[in-house]
Amino acid sequence: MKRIYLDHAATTPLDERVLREMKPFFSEKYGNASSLHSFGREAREAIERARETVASAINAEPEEIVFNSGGTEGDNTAVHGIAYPNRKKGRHIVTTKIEHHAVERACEFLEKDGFEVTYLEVDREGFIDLPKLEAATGKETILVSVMHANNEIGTIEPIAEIGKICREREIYFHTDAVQSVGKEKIDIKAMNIDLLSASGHKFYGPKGVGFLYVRKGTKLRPLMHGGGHEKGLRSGTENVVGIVGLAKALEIAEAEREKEAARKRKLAKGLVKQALEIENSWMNGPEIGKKRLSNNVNLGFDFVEGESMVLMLDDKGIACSTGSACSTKDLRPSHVLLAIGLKPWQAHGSLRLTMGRDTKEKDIRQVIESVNEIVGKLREISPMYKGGN
Amino acid sequence: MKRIYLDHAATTPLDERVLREMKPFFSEKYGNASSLHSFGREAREAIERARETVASAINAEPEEIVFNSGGTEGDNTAVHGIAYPNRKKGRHIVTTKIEHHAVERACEFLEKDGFEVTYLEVDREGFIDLPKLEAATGKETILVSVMHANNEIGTIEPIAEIGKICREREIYFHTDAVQSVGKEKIDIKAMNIDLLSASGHKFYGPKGVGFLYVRKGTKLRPLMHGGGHEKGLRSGTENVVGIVGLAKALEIAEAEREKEAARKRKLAKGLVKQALEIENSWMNGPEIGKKRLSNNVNLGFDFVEGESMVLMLDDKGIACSTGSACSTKDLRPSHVLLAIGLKPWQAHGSLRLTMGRDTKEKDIRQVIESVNEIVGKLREISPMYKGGN
Amino acid sequence: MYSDKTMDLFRHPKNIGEIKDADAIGKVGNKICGDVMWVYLKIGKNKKGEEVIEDIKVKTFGCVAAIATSSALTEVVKGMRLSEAEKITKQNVAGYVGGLPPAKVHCSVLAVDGLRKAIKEYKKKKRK
Amino acid sequence: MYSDKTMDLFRHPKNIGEIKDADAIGKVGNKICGDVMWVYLKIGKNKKGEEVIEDIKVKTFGCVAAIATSSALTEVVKGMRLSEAEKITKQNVAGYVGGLPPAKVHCSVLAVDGLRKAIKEYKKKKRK
Ligand SMILES: Cc1ncc(COP(=O)(O)O)c(C=O)c1O
Ligand SMILES: Cc1ncc(COP(=O)(O)O)c(C=O)c1O
Repeated sequence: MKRIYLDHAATTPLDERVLREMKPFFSEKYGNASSLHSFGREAREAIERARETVASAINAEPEEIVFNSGGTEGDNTAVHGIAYPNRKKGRHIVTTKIEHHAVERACEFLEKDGFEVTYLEVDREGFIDLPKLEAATGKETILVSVMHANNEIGTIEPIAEIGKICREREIYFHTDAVQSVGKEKIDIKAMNIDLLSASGHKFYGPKGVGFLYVRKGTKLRPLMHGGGHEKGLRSGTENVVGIVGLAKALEIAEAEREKEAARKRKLAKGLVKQALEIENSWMNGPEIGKKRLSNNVNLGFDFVEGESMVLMLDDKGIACSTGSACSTKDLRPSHVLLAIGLKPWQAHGSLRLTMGRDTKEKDIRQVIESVNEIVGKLREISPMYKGGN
Repeated sequence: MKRIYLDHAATTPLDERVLREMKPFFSEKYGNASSLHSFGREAREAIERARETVASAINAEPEEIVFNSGGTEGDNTAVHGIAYPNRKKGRHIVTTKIEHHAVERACEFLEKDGFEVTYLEVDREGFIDLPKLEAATGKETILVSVMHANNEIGTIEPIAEIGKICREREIYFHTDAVQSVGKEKIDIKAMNIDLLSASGHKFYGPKGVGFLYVRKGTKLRPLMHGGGHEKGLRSGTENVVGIVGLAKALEIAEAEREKEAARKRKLAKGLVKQALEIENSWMNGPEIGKKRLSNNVNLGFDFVEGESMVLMLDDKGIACSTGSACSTKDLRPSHVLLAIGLKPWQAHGSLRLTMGRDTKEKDIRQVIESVNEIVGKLREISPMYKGGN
Repeated sequence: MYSDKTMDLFRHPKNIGEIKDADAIGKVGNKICGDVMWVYLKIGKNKKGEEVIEDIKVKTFGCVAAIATSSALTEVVKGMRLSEAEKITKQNVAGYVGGLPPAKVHCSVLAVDGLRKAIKEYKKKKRK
Repeated sequence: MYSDKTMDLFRHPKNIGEIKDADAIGKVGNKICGDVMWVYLKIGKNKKGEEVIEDIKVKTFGCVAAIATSSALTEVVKGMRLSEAEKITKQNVAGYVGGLPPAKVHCSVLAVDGLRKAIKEYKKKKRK
């Protein structure tokens, strides 16, 4: 059975071109980049080239790029790394109700450690309100952390505007750009960003490697101490092959960005239009367009539960995800879907379809057909559909 | 020019057999292990298989293995992760003067945060003294962190004895086994270890992946918060391909462990014997045998400086390292060499040669010849040799 | 994550639907938690004159574990004496589907709750 | 890490050794820091009767940067008027070797120190 992968927000396959770039660094140029000898120098040069590629993709300086193990590490480093060394200035942090758990739980940890955190509400489409953000910041505020694009419903937050507000007030601004890097244009300088986290495996790069942009002069405490790698901001033997892969993946993503976004938006439009023909269905997140991640579609179906949908679709070779409680470890439905105002049972009936480079028109047709069939089947056995009896 | 790599303590090439095992997970079985669908389940199964392999190699239970990004992360997680949640019991930690920077600096950080750290002295060969360790621990002691094998001079510490002492006193015992995993037999249970850190790239596995053994019931705080992966002890999308590679690498290392150790010890003996024929030379660390890492040779040469030796050897295609200040970022010579009683200028004249699976008898011969020549050359230009004038 | 047996029961659920002239219906769960189950019972008598579950059907809004366990439970209790069916505990059900991941055990509880509620309902009606 | 020029000077150091009948020797550095340098000077006069560095040799115990910069410095000052050689600053030397990594600049200072000390030594001797 041909499988259709529509879970690119969870992770992506490694691009074959990326793997090719990585190959020499497995068993030939395998040196430790801290070593003085030629093996070490080869590794060092590869890392510094990668750093330049990454920096130029987001209009940063190479020395502002800190390679690490991924988005979770970047988010934790940013949030805790700013909070602690700047707490003399204040103990207040502003974030949103729709952040990824990596930011959310790093913040919750801080709350237990004497910090105060404001979680901004979002509207029905997932957007924060700029005046509310302004009102939330005060003299005590040391960090604003607002994600660039939401991983569940694709909402793209107005980060340039947020950056401007923060810069004017001299508050550090971190953005979790794990979902947007390689998909949305990012200009660190124009957007007044101080810290930005990204994860390689979300843009066809390798898993286990990411980067944190840290603006020059930022007072940041590292999460890990040790050999002083990455200017002391991230100790540990550098994952050379991972870093090389991440940079190549980003280079490719940037080159294909606009074309791919346009293509995916067209697919998304078709998908949504047909899906909404199913009765008692709706779309979560902003309308398809510039303010939504081009590859993200999030649908809701009344009377059915998401995990069951996902696994029935899986039986038909279609891979996607849901914000239903039953798919998570903690049995609460997606905090993002609740934050945009869905009732819990509506959140349970959500289906996230995130497209990739390989997604074709005909895949969309097949998905629609399958979703239609499965929703029908599950409703048949649902006591909530048409009143049961 | 054929290059001879004698810096396996810094990092190792990825074993071709390991790469073969990893291949399907780059672009085919690329799922996120948290996903419900078949791509996710493939990934999950691969990770759980890997966990079993790793657990069985060290006689642990699979659920006690936490995959992470490497040794530095493991060390930091262990040291900080025990210190903070257990500080109600006490604020004292015991470690040694020869730990890797990852443990050393994690401890130094704690000292600034209200903890007290005892750094145990070592003897001329690098061994800690068990009665001194016992004397150092008190009611306030919550953690003992002693490395299994030293990365510079190969000393293998008596960790089974340390484990016994700690278990009796109900003190958590962490060992940094980054250099010993795959080279020395480790039995978590027999050795009474509570936490153990390891790094894939030190035993022919991939860079950017490691594991932390955490004994059931250990009160550990994670370094990173987020999606709750790895039983909440290490959030972040799992590096599936890295984990698969690490497990395969460990499996191979375990299968070949005894044979390889015997072979390398023989090579080491020959190397040391011939090197010591050079006048004013000496060996650092314990004598070649069971109490020294089989692949580690550390030599000292009076009147010459290590970085110069390393780069001259590099010109001859030989890759190795030194504990000289001039090879480090902080301009202090190796704290390990100073801890075993070397004078600073002796530490500057150290040369570490760490052998690998590919190291052959004839490589050793060539190395000896080159070292001989280079030491001679550098002494000729040294004002300290034969009194200068 | 799920056993083959669970997945099989999920893919081919048994006794799904309604019983038009049910003797009792047990409605359990709540929409907020994301699982709702309605258990329909038809009670008859065996040769010894004991009350038995002649027919049982369920409707389930819930995850794989909920669907599979409700399906498994109906198979088990169909034809069973009422007195026996009452004794089925929450612990039994996970076993019927070849075990469940710890986080999912709570979803299996619903089926037992539904059955019990339906039996109670039936007894109450009879007493009137 | 090191420039090609630095590596070239390290591989083929110039003016290494001693001058048996040196007019002055500048001994600098210390063993503890890991670098020691001895600078030997032979002073002569040019046509105008000014003092010039007729010959210079060094012995270096130190890293690549120390060896390369001492070698580069000797090349630069050989034949130079003493008055001019005195003016060479620590900043100049890293330039002679095509730049140095920041952490290594301190190693290049030694060569200048050695030269200055040797010149001072020479002047002191002359005054006596
Ligand atoms: C928005 C967002 N932030 C952070 C992360 C965490 O990244 P990783 O799992 O690679 O650590 C993810 C993905 O899991 C994400 O979608
Ligand atoms: C003894 C020891 N501990 C910890 C580490 C850190 O491991 P990594 O650099 O893979 O994070 C190393 C190697 O660098 C080591 O040799």
